[in-house]
Amino acid sequence: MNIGILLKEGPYNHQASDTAYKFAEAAIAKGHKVDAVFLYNDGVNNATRLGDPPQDDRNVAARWSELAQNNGFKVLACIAASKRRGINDDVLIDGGEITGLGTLTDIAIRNDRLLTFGD
Amino acid sequence: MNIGILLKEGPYNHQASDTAYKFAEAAIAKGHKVDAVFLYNDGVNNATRLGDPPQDDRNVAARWSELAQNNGFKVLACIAASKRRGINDDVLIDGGEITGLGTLTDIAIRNDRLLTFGD
Amino acid sequence: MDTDIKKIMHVMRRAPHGSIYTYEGLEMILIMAAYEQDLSLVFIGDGIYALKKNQDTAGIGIKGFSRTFMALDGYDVEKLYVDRQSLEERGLTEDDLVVDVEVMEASEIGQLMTEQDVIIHH
Amino acid sequence: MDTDIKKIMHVMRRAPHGSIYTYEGLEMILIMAAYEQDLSLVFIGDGIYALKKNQDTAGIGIKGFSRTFMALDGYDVEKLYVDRQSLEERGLTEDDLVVDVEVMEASEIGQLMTEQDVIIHH
Amino acid sequence: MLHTINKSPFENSTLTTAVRFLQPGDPILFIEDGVYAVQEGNRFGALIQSVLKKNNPVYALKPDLDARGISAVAEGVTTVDYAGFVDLVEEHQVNSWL
Amino acid sequence: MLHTINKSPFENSTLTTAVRFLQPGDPILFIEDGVYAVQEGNRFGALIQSVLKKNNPVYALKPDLDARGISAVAEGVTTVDYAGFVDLVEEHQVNSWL
Repeated sequence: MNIGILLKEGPYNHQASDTAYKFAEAAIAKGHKVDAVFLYNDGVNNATRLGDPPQDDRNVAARWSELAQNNGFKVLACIAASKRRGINDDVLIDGGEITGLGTLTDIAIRNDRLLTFGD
Repeated sequence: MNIGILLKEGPYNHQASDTAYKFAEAAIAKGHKVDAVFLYNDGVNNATRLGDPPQDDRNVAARWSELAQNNGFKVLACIAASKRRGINDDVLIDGGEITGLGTLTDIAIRNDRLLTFGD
Repeated sequence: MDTDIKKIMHVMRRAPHGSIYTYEGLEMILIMAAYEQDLSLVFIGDGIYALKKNQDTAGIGIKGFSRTFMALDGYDVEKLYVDRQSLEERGLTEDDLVVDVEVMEASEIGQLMTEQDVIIHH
Repeated sequence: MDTDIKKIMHVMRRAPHGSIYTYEGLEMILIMAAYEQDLSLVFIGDGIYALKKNQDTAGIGIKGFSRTFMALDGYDVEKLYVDRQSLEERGLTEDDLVVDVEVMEASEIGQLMTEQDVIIHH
Repeated sequence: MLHTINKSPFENSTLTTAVRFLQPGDPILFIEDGVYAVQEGNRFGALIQSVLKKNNPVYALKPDLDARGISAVAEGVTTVDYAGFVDLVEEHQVNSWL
Repeated sequence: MLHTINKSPFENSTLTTAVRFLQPGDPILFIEDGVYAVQEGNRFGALIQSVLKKNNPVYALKPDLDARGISAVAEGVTTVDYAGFVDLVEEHQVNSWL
């Protein structure tokens, strides 16, 4: 099964990013393909590599970066939502990319599922 | 009257920052002193100068920066909340400063009012 | 090929201005409209307020967008459904809304939901 | 001087883990506790869930913090008030909570609120 | 003590919770999505009237009402602009229900 | 159609709204703060039973239950882990009520 993920909240403040990550991990473990994670609304804040959480906490952005690169998908941040919130190419995680909502439409069209996580 | 403001949500996604700004403007216009704006939770995202909203929209961070500098107060971002979310000195607006929760405590103690805006 | 056309439903659930979800949702819908999929918009709960007439956002300093819903017709987005109970609970009628909508029962909207390939809540 | 001591009330209103408000609220309280002000914590609505016993967050990958409430006593933060109706509506009793609290009526808590210099909702 | 409420009562419990804690004379100010509570003719009219009857003044922020297209508010509700919000804060300590 | 619900029913209208749109056979999965709906003995028990009676299976995400200290769930509710969440998504299109 091919899965797209739409993530609408930033890291830490809401559980959405954690749930999406755990779901993606489990789907990959069961042999499914995560096609892309698309970040929208405050979700674009998952794409900054400037986050520096306490050592004993998870690093949400780094975790997404690693999962994406290990499994051949991109973490895509909507350009309009990113510009509003100060996410740009200079701060982007590895495996991240800034793109348009047309890409989300393609993701919605070409996958078996599009799952939304948010607040 | 001396007023402290605690702002708990980031720009654009919630109205909190807009309401806090309009309130601060009105308080200043009536001769009150805004002592500080303290950013907490996702509120720290108000302190990045990387935001680049559409030309026909307000620039929330730039507006706070200007109001603070014109009226002798600081926009203070909690260091722990900022580190989690990737706000650091390199991206900070003019008039912004990263500080600890002790500063918020001082603000709560020394002002006539502490107003909270959030979600 | 018909099988390439996906049914995509956008569910508007939030009041305007207090949060950005409806506004950024509308931006998403306008882009998706160019892809010639089978789009529909459903307004449930406070989402209905996005369609309220006479919104004037000058005082809060936020750009208004209720009129953008009137432009959807030009993008061939014509399926706008409103949940009857949500409308009535808010003391509103179709006359209070900026665009023509189809007022439907929850059971009918629920049936439409089961026919979708993708549902996105805003 | 007594007049330099401010009454500061923290109102916990959110369930833990779904959002960070209660956790970051607790971080704020721990810092404020060092300033020898008159602090109180009130748990209303879903805020009560933060005190629920036997929380195990290993499965969601988020650090738990319910035990941190047990440390407040060591910081001389001893005023922990719980709204009776919120507790009962959730089918919980004091025995379900990780710390000793004072269960109060909303009218009593409302009276305390009027005596505060600062109230912060988390 | 001024209580501000910024959530729609149709989707969120904040208003019904907050009123349980109101003390006689405490004013309420509705802001942001909270202002939907005072739209004339909606199902929160009875709650608003009961609050008013207990001598709790009820205010709503006019710029937020205007932004949401609400021209008629429930009887007894006073509208204020941001300057009026500041006036209320001058008179009262503030309890912002988020 | 799998309906996921992530909000506490005590504070938010999402659950009571979503059930109005359920079609016969549609499963519900409670995640995040949504899982408070299925804690045994709370006031949403009757609503959960009425959903089950209409042949709508009810699931709750166990890691979210554990995180919140909920050990006993309402009768008829099935707990699943993230792999079980994936299984449900294999079987159904998804409607995530936010």
